[in-house]
Amino acid sequence: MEKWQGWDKIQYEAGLDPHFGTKIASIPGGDKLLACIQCGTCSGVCPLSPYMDYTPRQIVAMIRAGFKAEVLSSYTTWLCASCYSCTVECPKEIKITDVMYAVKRMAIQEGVYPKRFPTPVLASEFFHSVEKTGRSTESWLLVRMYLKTNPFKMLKQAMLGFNLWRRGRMGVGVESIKRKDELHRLFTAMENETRAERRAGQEVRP
Amino acid sequence: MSEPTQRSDSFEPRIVAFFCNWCTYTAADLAGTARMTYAPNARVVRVMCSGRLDPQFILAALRNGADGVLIGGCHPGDCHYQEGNYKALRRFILLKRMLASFGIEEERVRLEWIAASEGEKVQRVINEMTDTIRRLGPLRLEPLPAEAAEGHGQKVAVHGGAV
Amino acid sequence: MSAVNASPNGTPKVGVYVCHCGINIAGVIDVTKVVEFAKTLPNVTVAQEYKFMCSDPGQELIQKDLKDGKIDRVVVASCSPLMHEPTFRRAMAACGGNPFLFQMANIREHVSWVNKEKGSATEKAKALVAAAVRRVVFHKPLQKTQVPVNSDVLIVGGGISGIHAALTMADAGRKVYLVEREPTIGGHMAKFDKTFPTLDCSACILTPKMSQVRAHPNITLWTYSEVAEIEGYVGNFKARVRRKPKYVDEGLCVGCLECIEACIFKKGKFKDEFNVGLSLRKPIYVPFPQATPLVAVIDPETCAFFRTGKCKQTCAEVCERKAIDFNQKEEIKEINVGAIILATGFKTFDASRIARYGYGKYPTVYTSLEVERLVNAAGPTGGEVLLPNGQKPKAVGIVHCVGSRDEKTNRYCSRVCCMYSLKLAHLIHERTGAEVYNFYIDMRTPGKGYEEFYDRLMKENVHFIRGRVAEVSDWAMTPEEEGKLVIRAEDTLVGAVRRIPVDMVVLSVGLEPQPDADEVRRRFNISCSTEGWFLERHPKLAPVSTFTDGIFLAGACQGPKDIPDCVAQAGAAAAEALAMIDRGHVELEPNTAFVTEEFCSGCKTCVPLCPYSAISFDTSKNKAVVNGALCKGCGTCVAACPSGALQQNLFTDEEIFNEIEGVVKYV
Amino acid sequence: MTYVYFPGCSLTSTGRGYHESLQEVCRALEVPIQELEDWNCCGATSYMAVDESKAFALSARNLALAERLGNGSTQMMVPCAACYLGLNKAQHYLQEFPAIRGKVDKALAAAGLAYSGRVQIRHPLDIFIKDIGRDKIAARVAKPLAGLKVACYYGCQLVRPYAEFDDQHNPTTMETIMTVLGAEVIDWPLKTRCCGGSLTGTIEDVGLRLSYIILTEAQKRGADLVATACPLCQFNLECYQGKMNGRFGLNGKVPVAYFTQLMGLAFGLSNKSLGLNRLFVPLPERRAVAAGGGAHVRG
Repeated sequence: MEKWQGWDKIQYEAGLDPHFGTKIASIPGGDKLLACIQCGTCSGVCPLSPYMDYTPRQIVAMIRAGFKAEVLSSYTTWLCASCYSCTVECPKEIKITDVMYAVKRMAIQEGVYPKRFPTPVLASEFFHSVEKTGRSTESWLLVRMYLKTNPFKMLKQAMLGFNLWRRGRMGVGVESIKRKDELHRLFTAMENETRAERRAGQEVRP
Repeated sequence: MSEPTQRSDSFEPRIVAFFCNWCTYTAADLAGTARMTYAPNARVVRVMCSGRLDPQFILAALRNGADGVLIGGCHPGDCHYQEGNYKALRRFILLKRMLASFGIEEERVRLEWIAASEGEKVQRVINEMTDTIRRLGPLRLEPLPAEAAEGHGQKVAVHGGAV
Repeated sequence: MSAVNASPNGTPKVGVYVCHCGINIAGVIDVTKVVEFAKTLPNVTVAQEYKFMCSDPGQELIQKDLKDGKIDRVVVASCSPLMHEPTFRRAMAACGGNPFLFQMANIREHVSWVNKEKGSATEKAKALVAAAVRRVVFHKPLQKTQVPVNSDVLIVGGGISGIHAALTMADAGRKVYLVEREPTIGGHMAKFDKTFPTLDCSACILTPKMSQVRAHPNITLWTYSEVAEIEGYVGNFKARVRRKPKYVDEGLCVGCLECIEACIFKKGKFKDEFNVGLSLRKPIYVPFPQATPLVAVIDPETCAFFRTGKCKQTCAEVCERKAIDFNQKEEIKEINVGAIILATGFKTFDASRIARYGYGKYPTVYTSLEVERLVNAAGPTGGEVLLPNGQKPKAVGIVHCVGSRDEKTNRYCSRVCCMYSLKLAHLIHERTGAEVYNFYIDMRTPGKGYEEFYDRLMKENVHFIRGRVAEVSDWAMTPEEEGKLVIRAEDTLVGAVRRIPVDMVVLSVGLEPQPDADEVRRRFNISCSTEGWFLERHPKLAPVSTFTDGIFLAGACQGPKDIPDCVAQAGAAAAEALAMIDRGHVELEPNTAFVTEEFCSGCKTCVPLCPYSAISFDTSKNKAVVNGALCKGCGTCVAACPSGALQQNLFTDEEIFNEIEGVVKYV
Repeated sequence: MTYVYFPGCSLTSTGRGYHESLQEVCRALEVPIQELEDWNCCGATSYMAVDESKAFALSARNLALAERLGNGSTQMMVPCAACYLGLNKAQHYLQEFPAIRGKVDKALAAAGLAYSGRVQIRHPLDIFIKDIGRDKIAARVAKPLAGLKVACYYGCQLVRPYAEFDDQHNPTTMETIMTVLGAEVIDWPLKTRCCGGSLTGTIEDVGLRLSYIILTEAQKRGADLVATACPLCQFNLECYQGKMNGRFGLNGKVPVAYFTQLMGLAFGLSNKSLGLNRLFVPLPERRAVAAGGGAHVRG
């Protein structure tokens, strides 16, 4: 047996990011995050909280306290299915779903999401496919996700794919809009806006 | 001696705020007690009731260098003196018409109902008004009719009869 | 500038005193600069600063300068005049000065507390000081008028607060009118079984006080009545009280209850308000056995005679004293009082507004007020905690903060729910042996013996789960949950979501202002806070006074309160009212309007404007005349006078014009 | 008035039955619809996780294209719950946050587009009840769904957080329609609980568990089938039932149909035109009810 590693659960201030909370709170309407009373309504209504490593309430507390590394690498945000129950029920009107999105975006930007975990991969793949074609093609999206995460699983899903195809519910072609140039100009302008914000020294929101 | 605010390059509007004793003045006190920071541009003149506001006061404020005037009274139905605020409203409407004929932007004179509990509203309204007037720039007045008249005691005909 | 000779002693001599208020003012405003500035203003003979102007040494500064003849009028730049104007006026009067040759510049609430930037704050303070100096020069020496005070008092609301205030005033020998909307006094407290944290019986401590009210020679008790109208002012209010017909003569009824027995409805058929709908009553009823007064009431909405005209009137037949009177009409009583105490109480939060908790959907979800009746020995189940199926629950969940601490319902903490939830937990556990789970956000037990009570409950093995309940529902995930209600909440101390199956859910509903609080406050000309509670004059220093002199607050109409706090506040309100009444007179602010006859053109514009009919017209002289005793000092007539003949003391045109000039062109 | 129809990506593939039946039902109810020309992805759930500004830009392009069609008040019919939420969210954020609005306006301008905020985003449930009305639906019923017990399932994003046409906690629009169709509805507490969304494809164990909970509860309460108003809900609840059987012991099969398919059925439209042939679990046989009789309307 290997040497006992122990759990050093003590959290040193030096290991925290004191700006993490305010950064996440800078999303539109995000300042309410700072008024969380840790009542746990979000976790209680969340249908996914039983499967999370930290409950949504704990994530909020960790965000405020600056536990950036732990939050960004947590599975919690990637288990959020965006059902908005927490947002609707929060007694302090914190837009928790949006907070989860902000964490996801930051995790992707900084490349620190849990590796080989399918949800962030799906999100990125979805993003790129829409960026290229303007629409998402469900079949190819799933194929690419499985290739990047767990190729064996794709084989297990083959039967489902076949059944869908047989009923005309899954095509092999790629969906696309016509005026891709229009979309391209839209995206480029958006990127320029974000770059301009950054140049102007403004804090860019996650 | 004091340095007045630089009015040419960085324009800081001066706003005279007439607040009634019972609702809006109390609300402004509440804003203070709750440490709600807001623009320093408004200076409050307390009256017992917004019904005391002679349109001359507003004109006098503008004539003497105010860039805007804020009037604060109790909400309709809440007047400490039954309906002084309604009287204020009627005079205010007539006055606005008159100011418009002088070419004074209507945003410079504002009437707000602010209850004693609405400290936040005092903060919001003063901030909004300061921003608005900062955008409009300083008030440049053509001589008002009252200027021709002698002294303060004289009244201009904006009373609109028994209002 | 004109009229400097308005000063009684020749050239006015103004003393300016700028207060530091510790660091409250001096931390933001450069006080020394303001003083230096004040020295440059015309007519200012003295300008100085001091740490706390409202302190005795501060006041003595003013008094000394007055006595030395250095000054004859005073400007204090400090806090709000609503706070300390009376203090400084008293100081001036105490050394022979006229207290109305005084003006305050509010540089704390209106400047230092709302500004962070020193430069602009100092400038603003200067402007306000300049305005006050300009203005005070025109102040005239005035006298307060004294008005005699009616020594009777009206108390609105017969809950524990109203009862306590009424008894206190009556014991002091004042005549009290106690007006209660319901057929009985007692309020919410009469519905409770036990009181926290001592667990003494609510009825045992309340009903003696109710009887005392009934028997007290100085108390006129009007139940089933409402105040319809209020006129007048401090010391001299006139109230109109509407007395709804009970259709039973209070003077004749002895409370034998034979009539109820004799009613053609053999059993109760209509929701019993006192038992919050958990039992049924007849059209003729008494709310509960110790109702005060113990007089039957006929509810015309449900009485067969009133609805159909066809009834054998068995109730009237059986009454030997012929107390039943179907022809009774609404009555209006007019009374004159010197002071009014409002003790109109609260209402509980409507739990059906939070759909996730299933109130109104699942019959075993109760509000805390309903459970108060269930655990009450005089309640619908005789004090047994029974479910609609007649069985005792084996597991009970108590949900805290229902309608409290929630932006969507009420932001505030209702203050009493933690403690009454603990009490109900104890009573339910004691009566049923059930497992009781408390779901709380934060346990708030500040009060004498309260934390000890919490401690006791924990030792009684009541469960405490820190987490706001997410939902109450009837879908089962495990065999144990089948047929039960499941409470889902995160146990935040553990960090896991729990599902707890229970037989009964108690929703600890928060306290809200009465639904007609807004209407009532208008009737009495007082203010409400944003949440709708009656607004006290000062949250710390005048907690039972209102901005309307002579009207005081007691109990939960001012904000959520438990019984001890209600009683304490009721006592305080009674004491304040007594102090006012026993002085024998009130002094009225001399800010009334007056007519300078030589300027009055007799246009009569002012006459119809006065809401108090204080202006009359002297046809012989063709001049308007103001009755100073009726004038309340709003100044509406002054603003409308086209000739400037009408003026308002302390707010004359020239005072206001000079104040305006001061604030805008102080340099 | 013509509704601008925004199908969204799912209705072109897994949700094809929804696409087909919705068009058929609109035709039957004489609701004119016109598909938004060259629409793009709404931005949806996953996009928001990568780049929020671009997600809003995507939605804004659709809204701008739609606004160009109507003169001042475009009504946009959005059947997919995720699209409904995505577009609504963009709409709300553009209104509430000037910074976002400014950015999006500039990006739209670069693409030769503009959006002034005048498109109304509406779900077919909303349109059918509020604009068309139950009487008109009832009048069209030819073969009432008598004897059929339906569990109406709304899923999450349709009612939360933006839908104003129905109650967030206990929506009843679909129940009203089903009742008008002659079906019986069950009362159950899970009608707005999440089906697992895209987790069925990523973290299958968890996603399936959520769908399983919903199906089991519907079964327990005696539902013959589940009616949905979202393509992803339908897919999750229906297409993974085999796996749910194996993994959690789901009892048998539960038909899951779009509410529009059920409307079409009651209107007497053909199975094929409603895309019923695309279902994995066939609908239960209908008990014989005299056809052609007037609608059986209750409550």
